[in-house]
Amino acid sequence: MRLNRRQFFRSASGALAFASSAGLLRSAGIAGEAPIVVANILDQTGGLNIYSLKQIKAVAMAVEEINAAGGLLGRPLELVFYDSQSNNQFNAQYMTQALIRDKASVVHAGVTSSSREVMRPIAHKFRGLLFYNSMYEGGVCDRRHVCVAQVPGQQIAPLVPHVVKEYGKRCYILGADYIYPHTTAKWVRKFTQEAGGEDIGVEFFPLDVSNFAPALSRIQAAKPDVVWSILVGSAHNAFYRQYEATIGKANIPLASCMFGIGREQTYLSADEASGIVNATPFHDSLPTEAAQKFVRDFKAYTGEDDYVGDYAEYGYRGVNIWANAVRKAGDPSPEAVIEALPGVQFEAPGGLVTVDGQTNHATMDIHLVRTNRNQGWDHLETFAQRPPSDTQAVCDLNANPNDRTQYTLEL
Amino acid sequence: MHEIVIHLYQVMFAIGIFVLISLGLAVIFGMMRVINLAQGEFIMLGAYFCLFATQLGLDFWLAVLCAGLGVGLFGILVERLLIRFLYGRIMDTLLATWGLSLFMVGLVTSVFGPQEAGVDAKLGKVTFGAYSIAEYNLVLIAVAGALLALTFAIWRYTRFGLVARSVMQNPTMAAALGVNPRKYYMLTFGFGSALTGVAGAMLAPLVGNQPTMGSFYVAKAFVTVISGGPAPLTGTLYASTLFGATDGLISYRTTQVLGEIGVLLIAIVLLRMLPLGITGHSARRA
Amino acid sequence: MTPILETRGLVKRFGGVAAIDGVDFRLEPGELRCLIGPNGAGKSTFFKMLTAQYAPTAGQILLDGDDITDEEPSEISRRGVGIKNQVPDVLDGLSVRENIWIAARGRHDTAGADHAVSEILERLNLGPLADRVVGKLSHGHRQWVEFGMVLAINPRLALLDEPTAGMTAEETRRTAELIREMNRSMAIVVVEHDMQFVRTIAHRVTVFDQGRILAEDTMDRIQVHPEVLRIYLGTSGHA
Amino acid sequence: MFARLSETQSVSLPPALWWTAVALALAAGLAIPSFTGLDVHLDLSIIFIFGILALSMGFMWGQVGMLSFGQTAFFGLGGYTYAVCSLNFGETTSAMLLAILLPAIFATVLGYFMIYGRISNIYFTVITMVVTIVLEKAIRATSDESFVIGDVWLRGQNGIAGLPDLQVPWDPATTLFVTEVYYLAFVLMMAVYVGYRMLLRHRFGRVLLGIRENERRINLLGYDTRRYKLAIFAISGAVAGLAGGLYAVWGNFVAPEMMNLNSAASVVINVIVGGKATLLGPLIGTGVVQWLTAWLGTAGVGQVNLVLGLVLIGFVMLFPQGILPMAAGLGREALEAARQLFRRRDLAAAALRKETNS
Repeated sequence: MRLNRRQFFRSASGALAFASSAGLLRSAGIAGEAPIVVANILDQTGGLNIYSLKQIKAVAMAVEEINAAGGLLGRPLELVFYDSQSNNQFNAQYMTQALIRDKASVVHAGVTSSSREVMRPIAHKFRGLLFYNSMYEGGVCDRRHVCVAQVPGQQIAPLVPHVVKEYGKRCYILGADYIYPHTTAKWVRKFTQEAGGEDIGVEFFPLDVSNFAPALSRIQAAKPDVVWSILVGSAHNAFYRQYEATIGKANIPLASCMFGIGREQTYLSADEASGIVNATPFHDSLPTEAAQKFVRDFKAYTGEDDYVGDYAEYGYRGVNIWANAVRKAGDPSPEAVIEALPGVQFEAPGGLVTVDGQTNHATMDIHLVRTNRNQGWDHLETFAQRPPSDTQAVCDLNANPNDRTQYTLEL
Repeated sequence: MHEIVIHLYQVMFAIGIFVLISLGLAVIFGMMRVINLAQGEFIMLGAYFCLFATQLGLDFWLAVLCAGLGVGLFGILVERLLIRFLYGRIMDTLLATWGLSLFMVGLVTSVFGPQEAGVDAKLGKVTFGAYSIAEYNLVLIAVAGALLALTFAIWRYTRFGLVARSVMQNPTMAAALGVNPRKYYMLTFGFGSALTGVAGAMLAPLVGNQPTMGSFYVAKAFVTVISGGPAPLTGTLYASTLFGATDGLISYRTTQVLGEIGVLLIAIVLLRMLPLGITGHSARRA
Repeated sequence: MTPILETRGLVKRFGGVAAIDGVDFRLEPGELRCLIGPNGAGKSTFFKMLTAQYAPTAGQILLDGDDITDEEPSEISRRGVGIKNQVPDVLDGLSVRENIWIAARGRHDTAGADHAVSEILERLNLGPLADRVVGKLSHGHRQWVEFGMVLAINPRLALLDEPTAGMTAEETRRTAELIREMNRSMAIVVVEHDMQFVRTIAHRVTVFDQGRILAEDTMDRIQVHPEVLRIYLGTSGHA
Repeated sequence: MFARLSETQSVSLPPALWWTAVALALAAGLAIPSFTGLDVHLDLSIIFIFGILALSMGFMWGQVGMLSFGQTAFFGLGGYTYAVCSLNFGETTSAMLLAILLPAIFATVLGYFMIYGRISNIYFTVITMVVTIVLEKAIRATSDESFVIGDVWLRGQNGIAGLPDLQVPWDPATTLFVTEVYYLAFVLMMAVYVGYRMLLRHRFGRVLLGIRENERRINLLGYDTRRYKLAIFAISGAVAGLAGGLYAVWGNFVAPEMMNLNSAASVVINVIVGGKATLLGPLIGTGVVQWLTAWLGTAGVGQVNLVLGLVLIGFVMLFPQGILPMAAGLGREALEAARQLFRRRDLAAAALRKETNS
């Protein structure tokens, strides 16, 4: 079933095709051409959808912008969306459907490493191309996989020295109990030590835990200078509330490399959310024209007025980087695009993004930020053009084009 | 000294949470033998009632009352539309209420979205040496205790409690004495729901309010009430104390996962040794 | 001769009440014995203890001189004890044939069980009902099905708890016949209220009262036993 | 044997007809791939795999009266066994066999604890549920790199992906692709169905039916019912483990969600929707619910749970016996109505004749 934009936003769930309106395609002069199919598999429903909702719309916006500007290679794009319902079984089924039935040229999919690892072998089985528009623990070395968001080496390296300098040397790390926070915690520890500090406690919490009283008492017993939160998800959001009610950021400040990606600050009060430092490739208050235009366009496109956030921007840059690679290759087939990808650039809202051919990850700007009292961020500093150095240390697709491993990063 | 206070606080807080989430079920399952798998969603509904009431400008404590009242009425509705057709059919009740649970999660997500803001109870903190404790957590312990005492008193000393108890034990006899058992089934279910609603409202300032929050509590509540045995209120108190102490101590000394697993393992061993639950040996009902 | 069944000081208490209060009972091989006594005298409880449905509070149960006090119901059954409970205790959802087959299959191989089933169906006149679901049969017919199950395990000792309850006069007569016939190959204890029936089948009678054995003798003497008359007729028995 | 099996009282077929139906179903199932696409094979295989899981649960519930809420514990254990063993051994045949064996052993130990401990039915249900939750939590707590079995990191919440395809036992160089996995899942589902069905015809199965009807009586007939219950619990654990191993082969991944409360409950839903009285019920139920979920997902309904919840409530309130007996009942009624109609017409005709004659 084909839907227009309004229907799509209201009801998108399961497998739905979203087509730009005939009028738009006509005015762009591409109405009669055979469409190029772009598939998008994200969680519209289920527990993980707080990371997906904005990205689903951003991907649709990017597709529509490309169509309005005359399509790709003179052909319109057609977007097929699948709601994976926060269930990896559906990721497997829909990835296969997208590649077999829809013959998608590219699949933009997944916000979790587990869903990506389910889909990656399928991309190989059916010779497709997977764009993973989400931050993760790094280390995937696979030419059928492209990650356009940051990995720990890009984000943590500039963030930690700032935290050590501003708040102190002794840190206490709390993380969600899955691989990304475990890996990130190790990076925080390593860079903290390099900056002359030490970690005095590391703890991990299952995603459904929402009572942090025991942890808060342990933190008080340990008396750190700063607490790192690598907590994730809606249940863990309770941590920021309980932290402010017991310890308080005025006494021990909070740093985080995750806060904000689930738009956490919009569910918290100003006292609970403000004053947390983070580093991110994009945020709404980024003082550049490109960023502000994206925020304006997105709000106009969706009719929503709340915080947009980095996950929307990752989806937008993912589609555009792929489109630039198609233009460069002159051919939308996965094989041609994969060949063309190294060195492809896009002036993303968060800054220039370049595909690193050695790893199929991206070099990008990282911005140091702190939450303010208005559900947004104060911009502190920009670290320009940071390469995915951690993954580069383990992966070389130029030397081993048939590699498919996800390496565990050695620190 | 401060260490002892903190240990005590962790244990009491864990017990308080166990009592809160189990009390409504102690009435609904423990007394009425209705397996309500939507119990977690009743908690969720309580939290949402509380949230919307405070957003309307109501004082937090009034909002808690509202939540109790609202979920109580909702419970009566559910009893009239669903449960009353299923008395005595334990498995069918289990399945129908599980359907209700799915339905409520789906409905709340459709209407309000996947996550909601938290509630601010506007309380401060108290300090013991290096430790500070949220005042709200202490209030929660007190509320849990008060609710348990209140329920016990209603059950023991009021006419409603007396009649309801006799209806649950022998509806035919009660009917012969001129009591309408259906009315008491309905009211008792509503009463259990109201307790659950208050529990949800009390959790609202602590946890992130989301449609799926109930699933975190439902298994714990059942394990507590079942382990408590045939005297639901005293049983729930004993089981909450045992599990809360276990959870509080293990979670504080090691990790929360071990705390939770510890509770479930103790429950299994307990049921192996006392198949009828902690209060199974005494026939006296509370 | 070793008695086939013997109990020594058997006691069963429920809470503070003693349902069986020190019973010493002996049954010789091949004997047919009736148990009588007022309601609540402990007869059914006694049967349930003999088949390990209740664990004794104290005392011993011996089968052929072996102590079986702590054995499982299934072990006792495999030693050759069959019981027909007071309320028809059958497999309501299954057919008559299946009920008896499951019983027979415990003692025979499949062919033997099939054979035993057709024999028993014929013997009990259940042939026409063989494929009917037992739960939908009349009380009397379900009694016969349970009889069939006892026959099918071919016990050495059969315990029959009120076998004629709910039967017509004709069925009762046939039951008496069947019991006498069974007695040729097994020892039997029958609990019965119908004195006429007891008289037609029994040589010796044991009288239970308040969890104890009150008297044990031939039917003729029991009928004039003053204590037995007292419990059956109240104090007017002295008049 | 018997002309009539009580298992099939609601939809009874004589054995010859039943075997014909099985053969027809087998032929139809094997023919489907030749006129459908790979995505359809993938979607159908997962239904077959969940069908096997539902059978393992539905047999115990419907035929023996044991409601195990935690079959997903064995399902998950089977999946993880396949994952860990296949990655360690680099060979999948023994991994798949262990995926059946290990859950069977686990079920035996757990079952011994419960069944020989003489716990009541409701606690049997609760304990099986708790066991699956505990296993899920335990697996989810293995995100740290120190949780390794052999060379395989358990990866906690993330699950283990990139599992090897199933090898042909006599030719390890050849692995099964999507369509071959379809054939395997389908044939195994049919085999499990026929196997359970054959079981019911033999002494062991008869005694299980007897236990459902009246466990005490079966004991008094000399069968130690605990042994029978333990045996069927172990067998069903093995079958659930097989389903788990197949799931791991199907998607090349395993994850803790295989064992969570939702998965456990959806097995129960599948069985109740199809009906637990027959063995066909769990299979039909799985097909219907999976199809409904997929259809709702593409129908733009938004929250699939909302509709599933209503369906479940509707079934419990209106058709507690499940789809199959309901359909059979409706069929019988229609037949009866038709018969009545004919009889009335005959009567009318007879009356008419009588009238004309007189």
